[in-house]
Amino acid sequence: MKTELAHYPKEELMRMLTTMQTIRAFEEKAGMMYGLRKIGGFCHLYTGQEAVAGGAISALDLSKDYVVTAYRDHGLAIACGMDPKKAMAELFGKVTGCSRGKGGSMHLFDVEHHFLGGNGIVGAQIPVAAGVAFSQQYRESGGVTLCFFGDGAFHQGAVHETFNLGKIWDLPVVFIVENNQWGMGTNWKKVSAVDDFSVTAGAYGMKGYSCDGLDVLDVRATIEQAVADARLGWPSLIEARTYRYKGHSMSDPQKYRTREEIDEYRKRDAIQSFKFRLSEAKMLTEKEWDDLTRRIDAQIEEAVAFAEESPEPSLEELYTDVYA
Amino acid sequence: MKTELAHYPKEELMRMLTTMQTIRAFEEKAGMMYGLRKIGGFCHLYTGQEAVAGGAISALDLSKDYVVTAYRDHGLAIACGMDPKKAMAELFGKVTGCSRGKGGSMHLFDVEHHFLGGNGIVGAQIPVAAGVAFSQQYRESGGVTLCFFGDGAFHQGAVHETFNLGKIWDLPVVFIVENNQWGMGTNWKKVSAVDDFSVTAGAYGMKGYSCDGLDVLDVRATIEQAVADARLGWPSLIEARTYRYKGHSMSDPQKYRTREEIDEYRKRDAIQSFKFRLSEAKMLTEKEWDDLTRRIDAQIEEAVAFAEESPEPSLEELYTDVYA
Amino acid sequence: MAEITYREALNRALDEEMARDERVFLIGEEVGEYDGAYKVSRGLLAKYGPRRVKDTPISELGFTGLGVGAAIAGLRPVVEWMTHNFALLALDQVVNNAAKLRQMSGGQLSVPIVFRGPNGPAEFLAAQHSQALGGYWMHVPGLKVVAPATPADAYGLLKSAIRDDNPVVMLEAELMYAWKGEVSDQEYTVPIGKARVAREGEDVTLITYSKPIRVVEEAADRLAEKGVRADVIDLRSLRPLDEETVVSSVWKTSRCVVVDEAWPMASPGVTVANLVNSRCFDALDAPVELVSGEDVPMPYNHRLELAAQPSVEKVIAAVARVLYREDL
Amino acid sequence: MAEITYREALNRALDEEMARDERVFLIGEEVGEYDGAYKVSRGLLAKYGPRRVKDTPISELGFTGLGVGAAIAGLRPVVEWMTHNFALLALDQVVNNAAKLRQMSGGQLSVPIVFRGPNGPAEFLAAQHSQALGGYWMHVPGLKVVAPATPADAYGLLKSAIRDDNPVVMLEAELMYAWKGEVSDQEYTVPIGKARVAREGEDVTLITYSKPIRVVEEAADRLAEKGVRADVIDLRSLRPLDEETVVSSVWKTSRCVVVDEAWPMASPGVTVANLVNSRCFDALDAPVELVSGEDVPMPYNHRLELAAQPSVEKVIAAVARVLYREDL
Ligand SMILES: Cc1ncc(C[n+]2csc(CCOP(=O)(O)OP(=O)(O)O)c2C)c(N)n1
Ligand SMILES: Cc1ncc(C[n+]2csc(CCOP(=O)(O)OP(=O)(O)O)c2C)c(N)n1
Ligand SMILES: [Mg+2]
Ligand SMILES: [Mg+2]
Repeated sequence: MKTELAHYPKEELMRMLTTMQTIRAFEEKAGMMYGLRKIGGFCHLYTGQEAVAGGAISALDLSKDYVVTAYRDHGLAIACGMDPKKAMAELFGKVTGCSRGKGGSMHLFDVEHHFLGGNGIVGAQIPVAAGVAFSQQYRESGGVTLCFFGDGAFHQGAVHETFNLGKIWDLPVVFIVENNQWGMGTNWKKVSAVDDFSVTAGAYGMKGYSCDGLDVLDVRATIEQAVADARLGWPSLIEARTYRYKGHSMSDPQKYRTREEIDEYRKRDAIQSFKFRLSEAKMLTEKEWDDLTRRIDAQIEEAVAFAEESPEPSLEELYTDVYA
Repeated sequence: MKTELAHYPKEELMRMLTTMQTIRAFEEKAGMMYGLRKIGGFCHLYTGQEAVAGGAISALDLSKDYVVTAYRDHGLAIACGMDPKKAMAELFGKVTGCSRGKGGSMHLFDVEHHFLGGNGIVGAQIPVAAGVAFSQQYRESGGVTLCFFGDGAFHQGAVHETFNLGKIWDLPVVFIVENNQWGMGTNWKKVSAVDDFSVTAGAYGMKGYSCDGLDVLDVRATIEQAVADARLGWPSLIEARTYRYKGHSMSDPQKYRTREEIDEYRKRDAIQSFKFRLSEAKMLTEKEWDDLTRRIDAQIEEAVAFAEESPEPSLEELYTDVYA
Repeated sequence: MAEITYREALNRALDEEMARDERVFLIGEEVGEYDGAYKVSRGLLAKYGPRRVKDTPISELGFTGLGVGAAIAGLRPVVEWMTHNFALLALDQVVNNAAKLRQMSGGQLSVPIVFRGPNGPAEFLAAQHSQALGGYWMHVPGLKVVAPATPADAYGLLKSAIRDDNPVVMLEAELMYAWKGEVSDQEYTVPIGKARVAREGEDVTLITYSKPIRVVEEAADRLAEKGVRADVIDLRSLRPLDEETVVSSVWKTSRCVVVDEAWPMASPGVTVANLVNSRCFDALDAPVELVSGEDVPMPYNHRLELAAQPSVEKVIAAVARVLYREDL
Repeated sequence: MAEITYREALNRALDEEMARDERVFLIGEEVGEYDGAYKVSRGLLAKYGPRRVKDTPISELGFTGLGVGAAIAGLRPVVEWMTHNFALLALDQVVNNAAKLRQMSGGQLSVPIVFRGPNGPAEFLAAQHSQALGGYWMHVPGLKVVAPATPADAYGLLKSAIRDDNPVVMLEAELMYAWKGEVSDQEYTVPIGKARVAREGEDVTLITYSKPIRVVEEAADRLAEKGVRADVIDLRSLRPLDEETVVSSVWKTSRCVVVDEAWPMASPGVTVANLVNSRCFDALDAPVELVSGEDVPMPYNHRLELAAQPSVEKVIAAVARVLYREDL
């Protein structure tokens, strides 16, 4: 079911478009920089999944809400408002990075923008997110925590323990499976007993929603509803069906899937189709789009230049930030 | 729904009655021996839950089927055919015990009778049981594994991981929650998001059954069905609603529940009501019952004498059985 | 000054810190309605209510991780593990999150959390319930680890742990909860990272932490009867380790026995033994002796169970070896 | 005799053992269709099919425990952990079940299972993915722990591990998979519990295991240029530990440096250092030096990452200290 454009003011729509396109541009540049060995190790790009971050985060009030995710974290960090400079510098391992060059791609954090990472152990962020929600409830802050994880993560025990805790304690948390259909080289259907994660909600007395993770407005509307519920103490589970265009991480040869499968999804590209809808509705001209992408490209270039020019942490930094 | 007595041959019915009464007598004696400090540490009695072991194990073919459970293991060990002598000697820490006095009450094992313990870490036996089933499938033995765990254990992550593995690999396993309504001092409803564990099966594409864990024939019939399914590669989840009469372990003051609650359940005592049904149906005379209990009491006395007279392991045993 | 139990000392510390700081809460299995599996939290639910004393399902990974999340988001959780044996299920959350979130975020996050519960063997509990697992926490940079051996230290160290802005793991012991000792009526804290010299002597240094302190003190008494005066050091903290107190004692005595109920390899005991062997190399008259738990899973049978643990006899025999004496 | 990689050596061992014994199967994340996250299991799915090469969901606790169950019920599982970092989620199944089921059952059960995967830092992976966790396994009686440092040992030790009736944990390393070395075309096994003397020398003993062997060998080369001849011992097994090979070397050299990429406390390295300090007390001319991983979570930045690990320079500096020389 398509959510009407008219449901949102134009600047809201433009904000979502901008977020998605910023993520796309950032990720494409990060991929290039990886190729140039400016970035090392595991680097998990978000390309293809932009509508999830774009739609979900736009539904929040980040003065009180929080976001927690796994290692595929660039997109959500940017959506929360992390300066792409700090993100790129972190990928470069520079001391100006959000985590002072100590975390790298998998461990972006931005406390100021309520983005709490950036966790490399599959599923380990799920109880942590519930704890953040617990704190919100305890402090009566009125805030909600969005907890993101992958289709692969779904089978971790932490999921079960946390869903149950979330429900019995009425935590203001929304669990979101970003089902990009692959957990590394494993198709989700091969390892899942069910073909719709949202039905699992019933086993915890939670509401379960599915949404089209390639349709930013569907994500937005679904998360809005879930966030409203969570504010009342009703946690829920959302499956956002999406797709990643790139390998699992930069080093993945991707023998497990076909070019055709990727192309099929690229035809439904979240950004392109949203742009198309906006144009159709006469809310976006080609000129506006060009201006937007140019502005974003410049911002990302600037981020790269910043990262490039920034210094590495000094050797003394080895022993800092370990203890408070 | 009551299963008809007529559904089973008399000797089968008598076997179930005997099993239940043997467990009851064993446990009452074990409790006494604990009071006399012949037994130490944690000792979790099965009293009240006899119909679960009596009904479930009678549905198996122990030439190929296996049973795995937690630390509240005396009842299931005996139902599988463990000699009460070996069980009692183990509780006494004697070298003639099933585990040579090294395991104690929580760690009964009887490989010959396909009873694989006896696990003290709540929930840890669940993946192990799936592994036993995996071996049965791999070896095409035709066998099935019954995996028992408590209502408290249900919230462990291992449950989720194992249910999923069981289903995606079509393992010949039956998961049985012995819901005795208390996990130590915690009422199950307080910590569970749902008030019927069997509904959880749906989250794994498994069948879920509930049965009356105080009605041995209901347990029997349900497990029979589940075992038949499991032999075809369809795992399932069964909730057997039951009750424990004694404290969680021998040292539990039980302030968390009322005398009345216990009395209420004692009125529905599984052994007494089964006995009553058999008498009503003229399948059991008072004399037969007296003979039976006398025989069982003698057997248990003998077990105590055996345990009492058996030697302790020698000090050299400290370093044996550690490595093969 | 009142004589109270180790259990009461912990309870008082919890109570005072909860009263002092609204952000402190207690979470774990049976901590509330049951008053704690070992009654450490007795009365706290009644006093502070279910918002601040949270009974959990049996979900160690979940509630430990939830504690970590609450800590990075402004609260100060005290996570009770019913025993450290069960905490192995939650180890990932401690090692990979609590100990690392500060560093991985470049110092943006703090993780002010306490993980506590009984550690080490009690009685008749067999292999899965009788493990001294302090080495698993001591190994990990980013954590602090404390192991009080007296009611006074239990009180003072728990208060320090709760006030610390880092994750602190605390090792208690089931059999210690009933131990009695003097605890000042005045409020105080014990600094993390300072050992306690439990008694002074010139002839040999005995080093331990947590429950074996009683074995060590009894051994020291018996040795004193034979004219051997022991310096007894109760480490109190395993991380950071008070190297100076240890080293300066052995420089004085030239002989050292380390007593640790953990298994011998990759353990706290072997770490301390090596510290002494290395840093007191020129002072030592004999290699350091380590009296550890025997290198086996704990048997249920009580005689074997006792044989698997450090004993007064084992400590005295080790002292005899470092003194090259056969008459002890 | 062919020169093959460490990866190929493991692959060949797996292949041969699966061919030899129908009960052997491989289970883990991405071991099948993906040919292994690090391609160790390349081709095995194609050859043995999905019954014997099981791709799992990301459920470390579940599939590790499932392996334990299969092992007590007649099979011989090889459990691949994508890395040891993730195995912390499964630690309970290894420590509380695999290591203890035999003893708790009074010898009724055997647990013939291998747990294996890369351990220790690779490159640019930051704190959660760069941990050398061998101490967690070495600590535990009931387990065996092996850590081959060459293709020849990788082959021979994996075969021994699979044939062993006990649970064996194997430490590999991502950066070692591409290492090349001679491996006999003939079938052979390497016994668990025997160290390898990688080179002989009289002046100092260098002891290590796993990946740091290259750092140690390069340090030994550089020392040789300065006339310092090192005995280099590659432990190969951490549990059981080949004490005799270690001790007899140090009795010869009187000087010892232990190199271990794990953190320093409660670690394999400190265990070995203490062994030498204690058992070679009368032979040592200097206290044993331990070159460990720095006591910090691993930083992402590459310079810091390198600084956090043992290096040739650090090893040479330690050798200089044990030789009391300033000219190295
Ligand atoms: C506990 C753990 N196991 C395994 C890994 C290795 N690993 C990293 S990402 C990944 C796949 C995760 O897939 P999914 O949850 O679907 O997230 P996606 O990468 O698709 O965003 C695996 C197996 C890990 N980091 N942590
Ligand atoms: C992992 C773990 N956590 C906690 C405990 C302590 N403990 C032992 S039994 C128990 C309650 C279990 O309840 P349930 O699963 O309902 O089984 P029941 O005792 O009722 O048979 C607890 C908390 C344990 N043994 N293992
Ligand atoms: Mg995915
Ligand atoms: Mg129960």
